[in-house]
Parts: sequence; structure tokens; C-alpha cells
Amino acid sequence: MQLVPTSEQDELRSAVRALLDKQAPRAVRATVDDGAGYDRDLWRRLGTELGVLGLAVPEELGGAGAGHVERAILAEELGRALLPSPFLGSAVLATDLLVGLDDRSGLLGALGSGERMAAVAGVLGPAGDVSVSGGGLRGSAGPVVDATDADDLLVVVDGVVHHLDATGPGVVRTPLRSLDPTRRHARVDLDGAAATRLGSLDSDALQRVRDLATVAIAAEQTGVMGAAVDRTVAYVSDRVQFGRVIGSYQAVKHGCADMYASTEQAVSAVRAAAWAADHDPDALPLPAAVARVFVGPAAFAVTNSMVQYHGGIGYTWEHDAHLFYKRAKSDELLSGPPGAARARLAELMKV
Amino acid sequence: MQLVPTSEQDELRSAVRALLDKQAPRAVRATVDDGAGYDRDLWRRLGTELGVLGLAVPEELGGAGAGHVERAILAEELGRALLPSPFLGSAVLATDLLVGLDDRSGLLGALGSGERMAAVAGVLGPAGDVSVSGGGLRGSAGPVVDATDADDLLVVVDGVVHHLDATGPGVVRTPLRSLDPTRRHARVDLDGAAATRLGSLDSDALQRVRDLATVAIAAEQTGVMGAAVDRTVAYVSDRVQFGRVIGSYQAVKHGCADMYASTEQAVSAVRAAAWAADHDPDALPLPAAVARVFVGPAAFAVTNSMVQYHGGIGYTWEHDAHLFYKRAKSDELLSGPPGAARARLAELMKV
Amino acid sequence: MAEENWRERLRTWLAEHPPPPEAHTDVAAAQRYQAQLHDAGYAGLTWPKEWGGQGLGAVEAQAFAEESAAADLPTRPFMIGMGMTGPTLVDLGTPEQKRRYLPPLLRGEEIWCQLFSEPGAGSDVASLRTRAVREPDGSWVLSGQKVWTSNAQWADVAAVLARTDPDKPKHGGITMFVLDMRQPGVTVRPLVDMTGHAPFNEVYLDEARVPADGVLGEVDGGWRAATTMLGHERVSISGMRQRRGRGVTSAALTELAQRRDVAGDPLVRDRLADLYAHERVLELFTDRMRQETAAGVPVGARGSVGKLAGALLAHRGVEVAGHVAGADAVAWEVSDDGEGPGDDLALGIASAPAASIAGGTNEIQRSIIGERVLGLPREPAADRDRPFRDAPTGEVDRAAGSHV
Amino acid sequence: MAEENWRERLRTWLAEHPPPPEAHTDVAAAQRYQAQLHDAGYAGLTWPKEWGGQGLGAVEAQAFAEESAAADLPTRPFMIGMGMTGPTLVDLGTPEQKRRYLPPLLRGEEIWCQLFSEPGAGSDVASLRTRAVREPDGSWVLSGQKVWTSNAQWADVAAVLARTDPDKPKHGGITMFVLDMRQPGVTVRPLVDMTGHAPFNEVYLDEARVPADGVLGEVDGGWRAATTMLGHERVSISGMRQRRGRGVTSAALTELAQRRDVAGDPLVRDRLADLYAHERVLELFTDRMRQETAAGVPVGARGSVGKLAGALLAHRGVEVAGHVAGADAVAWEVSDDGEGPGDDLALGIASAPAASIAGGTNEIQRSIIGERVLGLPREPAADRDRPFRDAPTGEVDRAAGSHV
Repeated sequence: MQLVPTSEQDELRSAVRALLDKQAPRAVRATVDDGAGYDRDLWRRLGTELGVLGLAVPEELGGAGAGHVERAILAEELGRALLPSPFLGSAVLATDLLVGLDDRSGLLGALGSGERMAAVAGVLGPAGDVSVSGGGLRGSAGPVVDATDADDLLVVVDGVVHHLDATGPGVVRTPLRSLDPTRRHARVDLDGAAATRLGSLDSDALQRVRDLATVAIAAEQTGVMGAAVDRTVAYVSDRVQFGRVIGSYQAVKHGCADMYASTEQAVSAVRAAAWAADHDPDALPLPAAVARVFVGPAAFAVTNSMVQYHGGIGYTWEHDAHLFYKRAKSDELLSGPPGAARARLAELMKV
Repeated sequence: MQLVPTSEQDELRSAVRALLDKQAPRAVRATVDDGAGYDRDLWRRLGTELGVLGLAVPEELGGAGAGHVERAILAEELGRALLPSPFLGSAVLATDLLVGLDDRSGLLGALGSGERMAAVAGVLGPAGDVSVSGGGLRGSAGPVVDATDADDLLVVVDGVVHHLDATGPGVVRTPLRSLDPTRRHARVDLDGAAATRLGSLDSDALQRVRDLATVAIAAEQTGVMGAAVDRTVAYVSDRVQFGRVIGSYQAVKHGCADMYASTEQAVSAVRAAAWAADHDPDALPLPAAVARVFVGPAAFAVTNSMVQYHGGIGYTWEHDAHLFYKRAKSDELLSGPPGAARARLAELMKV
Repeated sequence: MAEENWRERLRTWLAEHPPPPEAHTDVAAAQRYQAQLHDAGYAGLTWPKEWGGQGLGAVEAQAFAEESAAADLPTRPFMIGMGMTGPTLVDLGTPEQKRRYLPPLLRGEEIWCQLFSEPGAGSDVASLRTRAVREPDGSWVLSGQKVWTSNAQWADVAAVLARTDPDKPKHGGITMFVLDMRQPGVTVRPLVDMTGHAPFNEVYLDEARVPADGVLGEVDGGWRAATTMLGHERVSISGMRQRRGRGVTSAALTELAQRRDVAGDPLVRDRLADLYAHERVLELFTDRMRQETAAGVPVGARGSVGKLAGALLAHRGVEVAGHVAGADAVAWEVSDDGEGPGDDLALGIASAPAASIAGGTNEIQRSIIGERVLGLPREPAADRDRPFRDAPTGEVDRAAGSHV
Repeated sequence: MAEENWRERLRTWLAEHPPPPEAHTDVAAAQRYQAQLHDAGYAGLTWPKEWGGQGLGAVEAQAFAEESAAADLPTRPFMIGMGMTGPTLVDLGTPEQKRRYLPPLLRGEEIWCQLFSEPGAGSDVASLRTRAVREPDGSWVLSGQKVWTSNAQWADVAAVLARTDPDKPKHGGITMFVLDMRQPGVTVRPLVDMTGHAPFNEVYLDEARVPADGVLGEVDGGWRAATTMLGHERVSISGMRQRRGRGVTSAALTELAQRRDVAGDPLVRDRLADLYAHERVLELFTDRMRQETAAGVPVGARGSVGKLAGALLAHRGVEVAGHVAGADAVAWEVSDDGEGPGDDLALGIASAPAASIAGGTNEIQRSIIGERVLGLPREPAADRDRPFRDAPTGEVDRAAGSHV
């Protein structure tokens, strides 16, 4: 099992980080403060300029043919930058569904270039009550992550994957209020919306899509953690109280050490799970479950410390600390309560 | 609800503490290092000289007619001193059973004077398989707390309380190994042992005995916590490392503050439960359950910190820190896992 | 007996004079109700009669706390005045100051705020840099920036700390002033916190004026006044917190569990029971402290136990909320009235950190307990005895966007 | 290719030469096996050939670690020599010292221990007070008390730190010596720890002798040698810990849950899964560090992450043990062979604190991470630059019964 990145992987990280360092802060504040949608331009640059939106898509399906280790690096960098983007809906869930279907309709290409954005209902989160009726789909689903900005919707009903034009007739998307202002969710109401049936996946294949999403979310969380550590260490190295830099106080210093220790472990867990996704797919469920169980609460604890050690400034809307805090909590609960994650792991452990 | 002790209660505490400060350390080490049984002499002095073994026994049954608030004070001091004694078996479980039965056989008097020591099977811990067969009892029970040193055994079978001579024929007590070397447990094997039927208690009455034991155990734990705080603060105020008293380091200072905060809350919880035992008996279950849920893990955490902040010396057998640690863990689990305590509380909360 | 009669009368009065609902949102209505309370003899219970108080004791104060709890009095605009600046005026004010300020404070005619914290002076309040310069006529001119000010948006008067002598060590060169908030040199701006709401303000002082008789206590003796006042702060902050954290209490989460049909889940039950136990034990601790106070044992630094436990409880509530709500805490529908089922939950989650920061961080509370209750030695401090102008202070490079 | 061949040969050798079972309890048997290992070319893999090593690289060391893991080699008596004192000799020893000590060390003929900690010098090792006085003939006489010494009961040689110049600041007046343990001035007493076992010793030096050529490194340069050596300590302690904590691992507790028929309890499952995840993630972290080392990135102070996480894991195991075992962890039957079902559990519970104390407390690990990994400033230290004889040290009143 390879837990140390190759130099190519390091370069990938640098390239993504360089772009996001420049572009993400503005995009974050546009969404958070002005309610702007996902930055389509930036998303397209990630797809075309960097070519990182189809990292885990095989070359024969038009992707980069790299792998999940690489996609985890992208996820980590997106998490670090807190970029409001359809990563989870479009570049993970929809992409993995289409890869699972061996889909050659061209949609994978459009998602990979960032030209189109997709969202998926019926895989993560509550199933809703969508049913096939006549030629179209009827019913409600939600919260559907990234549906607000999506061009395409994939709706899974009883293992069958349906493709819909998100802007077409019979499709109504109602934006929801969310804990994390950098990630947009919607309820989707379908009233006989026309849909194309793309194929169907058995429960193992659907579970693989969920496990891959688990890895991507955990990777995103390690990015959140890494940024929280870096920014907190920088702040406590500057901030003076009682005549000393606050990072020299054990209460703060030791707290930062815990943040770091937790992050380094989380990174190891994610690398192992991503490696399994690529190199030992049958064994993926266990490391994916381990990563989720560990990383969910760990990421929230780290961002909670981030707010704490920033003191008053960390409690303001203007400072980014709360966005990390909310992203971490939101990611922890996105697929259900922590008990559900541990129950699944216990199952896999054969307790 | 009275949460502040009266001056009489303060005097009671002082009297008990004065005796134990002098006598307990030797008794503790006799049991821990030499495997000696409970100190009968000291127990008798508590019963006669101080008259504190029947505090919660009504005067008409030959007791002091004080109350559970007072007994909680005794429990706290016994916990603080870690005295190896039959408090739980004799002065709590057996005493409360006999009070519940309105027993006038004279046994209450002998327990209250410390002349005899009793233990109870079938109320706390696993029920065992004791049954009434012919004129005697047959079967096994255990672990039975304090049975090793007991003169009398009360065995509860289907709500009926049987009294046995612990040293009589047909009674075999096998001492068990225990986590906490200051508390002695035995398995009791009965092979047609002669028993006197003292009466029977319905399930509410038995539950009251359990709730009262819960209060007594929690009170004992607050004594353990208080001693842990005092001793730890004293140690870290003396111990110098890196040119400073270690209690001046935030890592230690803040840990001591957490120990103290936890202890002060635990004390409040126990006072409320003890008050309810005396003044609002129908309402006892809830505050008793609250105390158990809070105090169990809190006491262990405090003693764990005690060991930690004592460093190397705290890890030795010679130092008492480990005895507090083990008493706390043992008390936490005596009536079952923490989840059982919380499940009962959830029941009472009508979740 | 006398107490029972008093309590009975109070109960009757409260039953007959419930606060109007709008008093919780409309400050003027709250002020009118406060005047009514005062006229009936229920404001400033323990304050001297000569300054408009009632001259009563701890027993009546306790009875009032108990009886008024259910009535949900609109006290928020007056909490700082009644709980912090008022008592400090009683202690340290000149007779003229007491006469001038206490009666309108008790009647709710003048609302107070407290201007202590600054961007560079958070936990280390004494490192404040707002300057007060004395004019030839003895009056003072104040300039600087204050933050985390509750009430400033409607306050008439402020207790403000400013540095009057930067050549003294930091605690020794501070003075407390009574400042008229209704003057051109004072600008109040709402401060949006991480919940998206703005319960606090930033206050900019740009040559704000204080007359010669506006010094509260001694010139350069402001730290003593501040210490007195800060002792009261923890209490009032915890009240505010509870309201915002109501979505993550065991009661709210038990209800949510039932609504979501997960109340039978053993894990959910386990977490709810644990949360309830911690809530209840903290209440019992607080009750005990109240009883000790009534019995003449001052709570003192032990109050930090309650503050700390409250902060940890808020975080525990957030954790339990995740177990109960699961993905429902992530995103939710908003109904026509603009509210959604996740709003209270989100507010509870987002406001939890305030409990660990505002009114003294957890770290500060632990130091207080360690040093003042347990008697452990202080941290070595580099700046205690140096002239303030030479000491390192908390300013962080403004270019980096930080301002607290 | 070469590596694969090497690994293949090793695998074959290990399969053909399993350690005899008694080697885990009988030191002489362990020594015989070690000699066999050495003769086969599997001891001192990365050490220079001239001192009896194999002169191989990190790749072979990693392969050896992987292949030998299952074989459970009886390495315990040699761990300090191989992991700590040996490498220090390679770095700092004179050619004569290396020639004299390294070959018998590698062959298991001489067992080493390390005499650093003292009753008054725990976390603050440099405050040690064992004195070394130079005789006219250049030899040294050592007196003092050392504690927490593994291996001392069977050790032939010790690396000992003693103070050679109390007028220098504390780090500057320490020297490291190589001490013959088989001499009258050395007394070894077992130290019973809170588990009731005695895996450590107290060592009393009463005019113990070291010849003039027994200085390891420079006179008064002992702190540098100690720092090198302490860097290796964490690793070997964590191995020891795991054995004692086996009763509170997720594997042992899962088995216990099944035996007690509580494996279906959702709470038990929840806690077991959480414990397993933490164990597994720590293993993955350790694997990653090993891979980074092999790739040429030294672990350095990041090793403290593993040490700290291991300590927290031990406590987590204790907590989960309570959920699984309930009252069965309180008291249990002892069978005829003197063992009982609660023994491993109790050992795990009672040894958990060692993980947070021995080899550097959690507090020390966090300071190491904070300062050396994250670059945060050190705590102000009162004693760094003062002559040792004037600095406050760790002694606690012996009358109070404390001795560490």
C-alpha cells in the first residue's frame, strides 16, 4: 500500500493549489456573502486548463485515467480552499455513476471538461419518493447536494439511473437553507419530467459509488483540517496576549498539536482508502468506512479548535474560520449521523 | 432543595474525616499490600464511637434517624479515604433492604453498631441462579460485593429476602480477583444452606434499594474525586520541572481546573439525589440516575488525571494514585456498563 | 413570614402585569415595562434606597429570580446596567454620579453598554489601546476602537476603559469613564458573527468627549473598577447564550428525535440521556452556588466552573445534535414565513463557540480556576511590570484582515 | 531484485529457525537466539560492517521489520541496546568503544540498559542530580539514584547520565558514561508499578566506578548524546505498551463482546467500531512514517504524533472495555492455573496510564509537536541559563513519601 505521494501527485497538488490560492477566496465570498452560485468559469478552468475533473475516469471513457488517489488530492485541495463547487455532485457522484454504467453518451466528457454540472438524487441521503410514471419521473427528492446549480440531474430509482435536463419542463428545484454556506443543496420536484434511462446498477455497484463518495468527502475533510491547522498556527504565532505570542501558551500550543496529530492521522487514513479504491477495489469498503468514522468527528474537532484559538475574530462572519467549522460539521453529517458510519464499520468488522 | 450542608452535617463530616485521616491509611495498605480483610475494629469504631453506620435508619428501627444526605457524607469520606470496608454491602444494601422490610430482628442493630458485617446477593449485579429448594438455598451468586468478609448474607430470590449465616454449613465463599484492591468480592455457592425468610419486597421497593445504592456509590465517588483533586493540586504545587512548579504550566493547571470543575458538579448532583432520597422519595429515580450518569465517567476521568499529573510516581504501586483510579473505574462499572445507566435515564426522561 | 408575604405580592403583581409581547423586540416597550417594574418596587432590589433601589436582601433577590423566571421579563437591554455598570457605580461612583445615573438606569430610561474589549485586547483586556487625553479644562478626549459590545446600538451611556498613562505598566495606566453615547465622536456599527446575526457591535471613538466629572473611580485606577465589573459579566453572557443555543438542548433534541422517529434508537437515547445529565448537573451546580450566596458564601472565582461547564455543554449539545438530526442538520426547507426546521439547530451549532470564547475563553476560565480557586501559581508574564508603551501587545497586522 | 532475493532468503531462514518458545521468558535463551540471528547476518542490518553490522540500507531494514513481525522474535532484552545505546555508540563512540561494545551487543552477549530518569528528573531529564566525580587517575566515581529502568535486572552494561559540572547551566554540565553494571557500587531493585508487576527497576549507584575511557562523547557534552538517544526511545516503549494493553484492543474486546453475548448491542458495536477505526488509523500513520523514512524523509519530531495517538488509544480502549465488560471488569474468578478472564482486561486498564507517561508524557509530546513540528515558541524557562546548583529542581519532600 502506497501512503506517500509520487512526485507526479505532488505536482498535481501544486497546480491545483496555485489556481485555487488565486481564485478561490473571491469565489468563496461571492457565494457566502452575496449568495452567488458556483463559479462556472473557475470550474471550467479546473476541467480544461488543469484537466482534473475526470481524474478517476478511465481513458477509454474520455477521462484522465489517473485514479482515486489523484482525485483525493483534488478533493483535499478543494476542501482546503472551501471552494463552492459541484465537486461532490458532478465530479464524484454523477461521474462515478456514469463510470459504473460504462456510459458513452458524452455526458462524462461534458462533466469532465466542466462544461456542464450534474447532481445526483437517490444515492446519498434520503431516497425521496420519485417513481417512474408514464414516460417521465414524478415525486420529490432532497436535499440533493449541488442540485441548485446543476445542468443535469441523475435520479436513481430502484437501481435504474435516469438522466434529466435540470432546466427542463417538469423539473422544479427549490434551493434549501444549509448549515454550510459554501455548499448548495436543493429539493427537486419532478412532475412528469422527461428522463432518459441510462442503465442500471446492482446494489454492490451502488455501494461502490457510495464508498467512493465517502473517500472523496473524507479527502475533502483532510483538506479542511490541513488548512485549519496552517491558518491557526499562523494566527497564534502572531497574536500577542499578556505580553506573549499566544502560541507559546501550552493551552494553545497543545491544542494545535492535537489538531496536527489528528490531521496527520486522517491524511493517512484517506490515502489508504484512496489507494484501495484504485488498487484493491474489493477491499475498499473497510478502509472507506474506517476513514469516515475517524475523519468525520476529527475534522469537526479540528475546525472547532480553529475557531477557539482565533478567539473573537474567529467568531465573526468576516473571518473564514466559521466556514471551515460549518463545512466540517456538514461533511460529517452529509451521509447520516456518526452512529450510522460506525454501525456500518461494525458490520464490515463482523462484530 | 437544600444543596448546602447544615453545620451539623459539616460536623459529621469533620468527625468522620478526623478518624479516617488517622486510621485509614494503615488499613488501606494492609488490604492492598498484605491482602488483609476489612478492618473490623475500625468498622466498629465507626458504628459505636461515631454512630454513623445507621445514619439512614429510622430511630424506631434503632438507627440514628438522620438521613441519606448524612449517609452520603459518610460515603464521601469513606471514598476519600479509600477505606476497604463493607460500607456498600453492609451499611447500604443490607441496611436498606432491612429498612425496606421494616425488620426488627435485631440484625439492623448489629450492622449499625459495626458488630456484624453483611453482604447482599441478587440486588446489584448479576442475579445468579440461586433457588429455594427444600428448607435451604441452592445455587451460585456473584460477584457479591463485600461477601468475603461478611458475617451475614441476605439473598434476594424473586423478591423474597433470605437471611443466612455466612459462615454456616452449605455456604462457600470464594474470593474473587478484582480491579480495585480496596474492595473485596466473592462468589457465593449455596448447597442447601439454611436460610430465614425475612419478608419480601415488590419491584418498586427493590428499585428504591438500587437507587439508594446508586446515590451512595455516587457519593463515594465524589469523595474519591475530592481527594484526587486535593492530592493532585498539592503534588503539582510542589513538584518542579524545567525550573518551575509544574502546576504553573497550563497543561497541568488547566487539567486540574477540569478536575475541580467536574468534581464540584458531581458534588452538586449527589447532594440533589441524596436530598430527594430523604425529602422527595417518589422523585428519587431521576436524580439518582442523573448522578450515576454524570459521576461515573467523571470520577474516572478525574482519577486518570490524578495519575497523569503525578507522572512516574503516580504510576507506582507504592503511591495511592492507582487506588483512586481503580476505585473510580470499579465504581463506574459495579452496576453495569455506562450505557445501561444512560438507558435507564433515557427511560426516566421518557425519551 | 415577611419574605412569604413579599413573594406572594410579587407573584400577584407579575400575574397582573405580564410583559407585553412586543417588549422582547421593541426596546421602547421594554423600557416602559421596566419603568412599571420600578414603580412597583421590583427594580434594584438590593440597591440602596437613596439611589432608587429597594434596600432589600439576598433572600428577596433569590425569590425574585425564582418568581420572575417563568414570566420571561424583557430584561435584555438592561442587563449590563443592572448587572455590571450599576453595581460598579454603587461601589465606586461619586454621590453626584449615583444621583445622576442610578435612578434612570433602574427605571430603564437610560440604557448602558460596556466598552472594554478591543481588537488587540481580547483575553488580555488590560492591553487596551484606546487613548484618553486630558484637556486643559479637565475634560477628556477619547479615541480608539471597541468591539463585542452588546447593547451599543441603543445605549445612551457607556462605561468605557481607556489608557490615560502609557508610561505606567499596563494595569496601572487605565481609567474608567462614563461616556455619553449620543455624541458625534461615537460611531456604532453592527458586528455580524458566525451565526449570521449581529448581536454585538463595533464602536469607534473619534475624539469623543467626557467631562471632568466623568471619571468612574480614580484616574489610572480603572483596572480595579474593571475587575469588579468583569466579575459580573460571566452571569449575563450565559443567559444570552442559552437563548441562542436552545436548538441543541436535550429538550429540543428529544423533541426532534421524536419528530424524526429516531427516539427509539439506542444510540440516540444514550446521547440524549448523557446531554440531559450534564445539563441538569450544571443547573444543580448553579442552584447550589445561588444557595451558597444566599447563605453568605460568595461564589467568587468558582463562578468560572459554571461558565466553563456551560461552554462544554454547548459543544456537547452540538455533538448530540448530529446524532439526532443526521443529514437533516445539513440542509432544510424554508417555509413561507422564512423559517425552517433546521434554523434553531443551525443557530445552536453556530453559536456554540461563543460560549467558549465570549466573556472569557475556556482557557481563561481554567486559569482562573487553577489560580484563584486552587491556588496554583500564575503563568510568568513578560509584560506585567513594563511601561505599557514598551510592552508587546495583541495587534495583528491589519493587512491580513484580522481585526480582533 | 537484489532486495527481493534478500527478503526471500530471510523468509526462508526465519521459517527454518523459529525462536524457541522459552526465549520469551528466559533471557539466556533469548541471547542464544540473538547470536544465531547475528551469525546468519540479520542483526545490526544498517550498522557499519566494521563493528559487526551488515552495512545494509533502509530498504532491507523495512523488509526485515515486515518479515520478522509474524515471527515474534525475542528482542525485548536487546531493544535498548539495538535501538538506543548502540546507534549512539556508532555516532559518538571512540573506535575502541565501538570495537569493545558493538559486536557483543549485536550478538546479544551483553545486554544494555539506560540510566537517565531520576526521582527528581522525570520530564525534565536534564535536571538530573547523579554526580560523577573525577579521580586523580582520570577515572570517575558515580553516586545517585535512577528509576524507570527497563532491563536493569539482567543488564551487563549501562549508558548513564551524570552531572559532572554543577556550576554550568543544567544542560551543559552532564556527561554520558558507559557503566559496568556488574560491580558492587550498583544495586538494582524491582519497581512495582500500578499493574502490580515490576517491568522496571530502581538503580542505586553508590560510588560506582567508570574508567577514564568510559566517557561516551565529550565530558560535559552528555546532553547531546542523550538527545540522540531519546529520539529512539519512543519507538521501543510503544512496543512494550502494546503487549500489556492487549486486553483493551478492539480485537480482544470484540471477542469478549461475543463471549458475553453483547456483540449485538448497538452501543457496544458503536464503541468497538470507533476503537477499531482509531487503531487502524494509527497503524496507517505508522506505516506512512515508515514509508517516508524509507523514501528518505526523516520522521523526526513527527514521531511524537504516533506516541501521543498511542497513548490516547490506550485510554480509548479502557473506555470501550467498560462498555463491553460492564461489571465483569470489576471482579472475576481465578481458575486453577491462577488466571482469570478479567486479568488481561485489568492489566490493560491499569497499564493504560503508562502510555501517557513513560517515554515522555502526553504533555511533553504535545510540546514537541507544537514547538518542533509547528514551530511555535517555547515556554519561557526559568532555569535554562542559570548554574545548575542555583536552579530549582524537581525534588519533592521525601518525608511525604514521594520519590519520583
